[in-house]
Amino acid sequence: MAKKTLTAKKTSEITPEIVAEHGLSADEYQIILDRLGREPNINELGIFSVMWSEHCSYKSSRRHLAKFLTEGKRVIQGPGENAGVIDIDDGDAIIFKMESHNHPSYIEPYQGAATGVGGIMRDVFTMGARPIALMNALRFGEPGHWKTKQLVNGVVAGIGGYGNCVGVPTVGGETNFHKGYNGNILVNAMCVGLARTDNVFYSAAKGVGNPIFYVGSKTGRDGIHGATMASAEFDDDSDEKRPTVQVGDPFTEKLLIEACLELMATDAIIAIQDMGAAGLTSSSIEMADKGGVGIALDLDKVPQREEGMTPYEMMLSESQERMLMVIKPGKEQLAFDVFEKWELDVAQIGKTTDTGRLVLKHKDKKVCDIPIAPLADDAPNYDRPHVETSKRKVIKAADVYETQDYNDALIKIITSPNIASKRWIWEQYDRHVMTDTVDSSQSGGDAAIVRIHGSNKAVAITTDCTPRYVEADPYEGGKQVVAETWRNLTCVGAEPIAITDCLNFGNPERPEIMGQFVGAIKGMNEACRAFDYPVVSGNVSLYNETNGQAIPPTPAVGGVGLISNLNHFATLKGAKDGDTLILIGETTGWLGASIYLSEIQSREDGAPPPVDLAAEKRNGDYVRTLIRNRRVHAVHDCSDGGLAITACEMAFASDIGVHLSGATSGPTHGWLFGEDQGRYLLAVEKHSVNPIMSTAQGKGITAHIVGTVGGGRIKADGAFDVSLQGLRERHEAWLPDLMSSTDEKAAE
Amino acid sequence: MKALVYVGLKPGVLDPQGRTISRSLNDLGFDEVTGAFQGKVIELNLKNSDEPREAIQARVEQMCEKLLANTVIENYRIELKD
Amino acid sequence: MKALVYVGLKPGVLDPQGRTISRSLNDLGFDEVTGAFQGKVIELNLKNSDEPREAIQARVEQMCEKLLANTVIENYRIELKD
Amino acid sequence: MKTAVIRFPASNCDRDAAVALETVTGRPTQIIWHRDTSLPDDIDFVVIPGGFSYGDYLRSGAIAARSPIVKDIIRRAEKGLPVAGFCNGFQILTEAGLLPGALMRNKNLKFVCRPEKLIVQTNNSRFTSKYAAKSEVIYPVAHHDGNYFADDATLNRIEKNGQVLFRYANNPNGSLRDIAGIVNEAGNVFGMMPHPERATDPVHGGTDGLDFFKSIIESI
Ligand SMILES: Nc1ncnc2c1ncn2[C@@H]1O[C@H](COP(=O)(O)OP(=O)(O)O)[C@@H](O)[C@H]1O
Ligand SMILES: [Mg+2]
Repeated sequence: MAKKTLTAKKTSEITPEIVAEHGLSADEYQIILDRLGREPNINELGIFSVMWSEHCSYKSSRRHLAKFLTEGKRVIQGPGENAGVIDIDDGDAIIFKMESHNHPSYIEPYQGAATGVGGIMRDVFTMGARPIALMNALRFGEPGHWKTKQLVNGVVAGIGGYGNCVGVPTVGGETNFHKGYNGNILVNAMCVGLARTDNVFYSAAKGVGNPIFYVGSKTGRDGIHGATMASAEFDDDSDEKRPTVQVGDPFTEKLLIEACLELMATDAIIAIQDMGAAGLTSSSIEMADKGGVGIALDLDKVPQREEGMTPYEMMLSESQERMLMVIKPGKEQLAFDVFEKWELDVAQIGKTTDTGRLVLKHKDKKVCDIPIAPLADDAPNYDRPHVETSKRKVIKAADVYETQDYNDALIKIITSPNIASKRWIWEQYDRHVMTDTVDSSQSGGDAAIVRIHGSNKAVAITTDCTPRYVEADPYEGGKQVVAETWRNLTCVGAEPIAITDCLNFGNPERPEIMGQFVGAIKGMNEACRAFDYPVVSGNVSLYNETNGQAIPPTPAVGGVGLISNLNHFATLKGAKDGDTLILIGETTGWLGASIYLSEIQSREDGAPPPVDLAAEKRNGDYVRTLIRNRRVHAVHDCSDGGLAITACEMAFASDIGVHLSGATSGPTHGWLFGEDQGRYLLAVEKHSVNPIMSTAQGKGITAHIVGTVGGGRIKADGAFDVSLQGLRERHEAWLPDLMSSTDEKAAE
Repeated sequence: MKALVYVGLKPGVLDPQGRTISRSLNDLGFDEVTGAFQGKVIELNLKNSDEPREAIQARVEQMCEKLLANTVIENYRIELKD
Repeated sequence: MKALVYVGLKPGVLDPQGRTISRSLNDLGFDEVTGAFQGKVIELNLKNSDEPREAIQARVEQMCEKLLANTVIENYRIELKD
Repeated sequence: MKTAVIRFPASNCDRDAAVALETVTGRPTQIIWHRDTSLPDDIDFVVIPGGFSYGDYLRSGAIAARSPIVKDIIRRAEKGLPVAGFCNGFQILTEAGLLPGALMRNKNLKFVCRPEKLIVQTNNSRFTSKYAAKSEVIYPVAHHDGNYFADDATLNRIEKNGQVLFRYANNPNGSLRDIAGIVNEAGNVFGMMPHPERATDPVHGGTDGLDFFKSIIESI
């Protein structure tokens, strides 16, 4: 095939247009010129451009992320590596991270979501962990928008198609629909892996003259960022645009996991790094930079899927299912044997050097020779202007229209997009493979529970974000996001340990957006500190905008906790006939920014419920103690839709009716649908009621008896009275009904 | 009237399926196979119509763009048959 | 040399994929579609050989019987191309 | 009592099957790599686990069914060795011709994962002897291609022979005659889409699968 390759001569003609097409500002380009003392060639320019891209350099977010609490007594590795590592006793470590794949999923939902799952798994097993659970946090546009169903279909099939095949259970997640995502959906995937604390692998290359191995799939022209580079410059048949969407191969990923773990059980690996965004470029530079060494690669040795690939293409390709590693000298054959056993491509493509430079050879010519330190040290680090989001008015329940028909209101809310059952989604995910899933989306519960294989302990995992609160008040909303994950872990009796995050925002060059970002981080960080609940990994996704319209600010958080004894945990499933319902936490009837307001009143205004971190901690610690002392049958936190929805969800999961009574003062709609924070609904045996209430009082914790469990109806005095079965059917029907018109279209 | 629609991956798109098939044929002793690609054929039965062929072809093209092919990663080709 | 192998469901085997495609096309307003069937095309690259065409055809038939088609539910058809 | 589980590239229930076997037998299970050309001589029972062998490219189970180890499994099964395949294992057994019929894409074209109620059709088999006939059990399903198909003559024959061991109470995938699991005529090769190994520990939410393993183990 007659592919025109870029010649050295041509590359010396770096025009301002080419610089701009690479997303580099004139100032940034000047730094490159200063550092190199000459013009870069096209390969070098490409490498600088991806390393200094927002995605790799975090240039708009770095200084703000630095404020996060990142240390704690169980933290083995905080942000800065492929994933965070925490200690869960007995020599076991949990390694986890969340990442976005928003843009690719909008372009090609199936492959975009699938490769998102593949990418986050690699971040985890590259550190020596066997992936044991997947989660996902999805935001789609309005259900009625023409593109939404197709995106839901593709994304869900893609997540399932990848995770199911690799054989890692997808145990939970969250799904929102809102018009703010019509032009920019969010697909955030989280992976949790299990390793031994004494066998965690890092990415810092060490030593000089050590062999560098390339393993996995061959390199193709997938997802080359040069999208910005007119493709006509690269090939002659210009109507065949090169694919910019990566295609995933879960089969290879599965082999890669097994092969890497097999080699990791020996002492052959010095350093290892997956090739994620910006592929070979960022993996080699990160390994070299962290280890303070140089790297020399012979690009002719890189396994290639297509003919005539240029150095530029090889360095920028985002082909999936690839890893780079530094192997101990003398262990080369062992590495070859393991990867060949698993039928993976493997090649020794270079070695570490003492030059501190990245040197690339292609067809016996030097095609890149740049110092590595500036790529990292001189990466732009901007203090973008930001303005604080203006405060919204606090809305009193008494000033909000009160429905005249509570049955109808309950049904409207239970069938609203963000409350309705997501069974249609999670039944497409294998939740049981590996046979350690104790609880998953199946129960509609708060946190998934995954047993540590061969032990009697488990990790609890949750993902949460309430974008409407963050939009209303980034600071309070940021606190709320972290608090909700902490609460969800608490609900199952876990000790919350640490979080990962995926900060999805609009264009950071707009001060209002940057204001949301800064405000949310401030709130999140305060909550982290209040709970001693550090951030150990994360990801930032900016520029989520279409036609100047930014998505609602969506800092999704994934929380992980430990249940050290599986004899003491709770879910929302266990409520029993005759139980008493106790509500822990204070209810003021907060309807601002609530689901009631949006679904019944079509209003999205008002300040969001504030989070009292001290009360939150007090209440949670108490609930956790009750679970561990086996004083409760079922627990569920109050979140979207307030007490009424919490009670319905508990009733659905436990398959028994509930009767709410004993409202506190204030309007009924505020009592039932208000979204005050820091609250838990407990179902407890009669004889436990008094001790629980009096201990709460002693600790200064607000607790109310709010009803009973039993029968086949869902009732609230002076408000609704509907059949459990009927309400459940409607709760279950909304999403399948929405999808039914396209249901069978996914004939891939 | 029938329309045959052939849908295949665009050149350059990873095709793990094809690779696996070809390798497996080699394992079974079919050494002459040096590569394999798998695509779809969709056969459509169409109501008879008096419209000119080009109009029918254009309709089927629309079906491809809207549903039958994923044009981000796939190419298609249409054959009309009486 | 190339061999094109067309694999489709046998008549009488329910084809949910085909049915869904046809229904979805109708939903999208393509009322002229009265039925759809989805099959596979497998394109094989074969080493050049001096063997007679019938011999090559016979080898590809073996590939179909041994791997490419599941003859419990599928039919196949082979086309050789130079 | 020696049991073995076969591991293909991208098997993913191999460990799960081994754990279930070890729970029931109290002895370690051997994992056998797909490239091995023969089973150990003294093996008493072989499980082909679930997963996506070879990525399920071409057809689910098609490529695995032509692997060297399956050739030996066919040879040994014909001599009476008990073999069971779950999910992908069932697909492999049909592709290998050890069981009649084929498994097609689920009728609604979607992957489905949920606990399913099954009805044990007969306890007159080595794989179900510990169940009461017509009893209900719950095993999880998790598959994309579990829609069982065979022509009418075959269906009539296997029904008449008592080869249908499990049917779905609520058919999740379109399988003809609600067939969930079948055995070969000789009674030693069994396949089903649901996962009995995922119902062997209280943590799984149920232990209905234990009796399945006990049945076959005790018959040896
Ligand atoms: N995309 C998804 N993937 C997997 N499970 C999901 C997804 N979306 C929602 N779920 C599940 O549905 C249930 C309800 O979700 P959600 O309303 O977000 O819970 P809560 O607000 O109580 O934390 C949870 O068990 C959750 O895991
Ligand atoms: Mg929750």
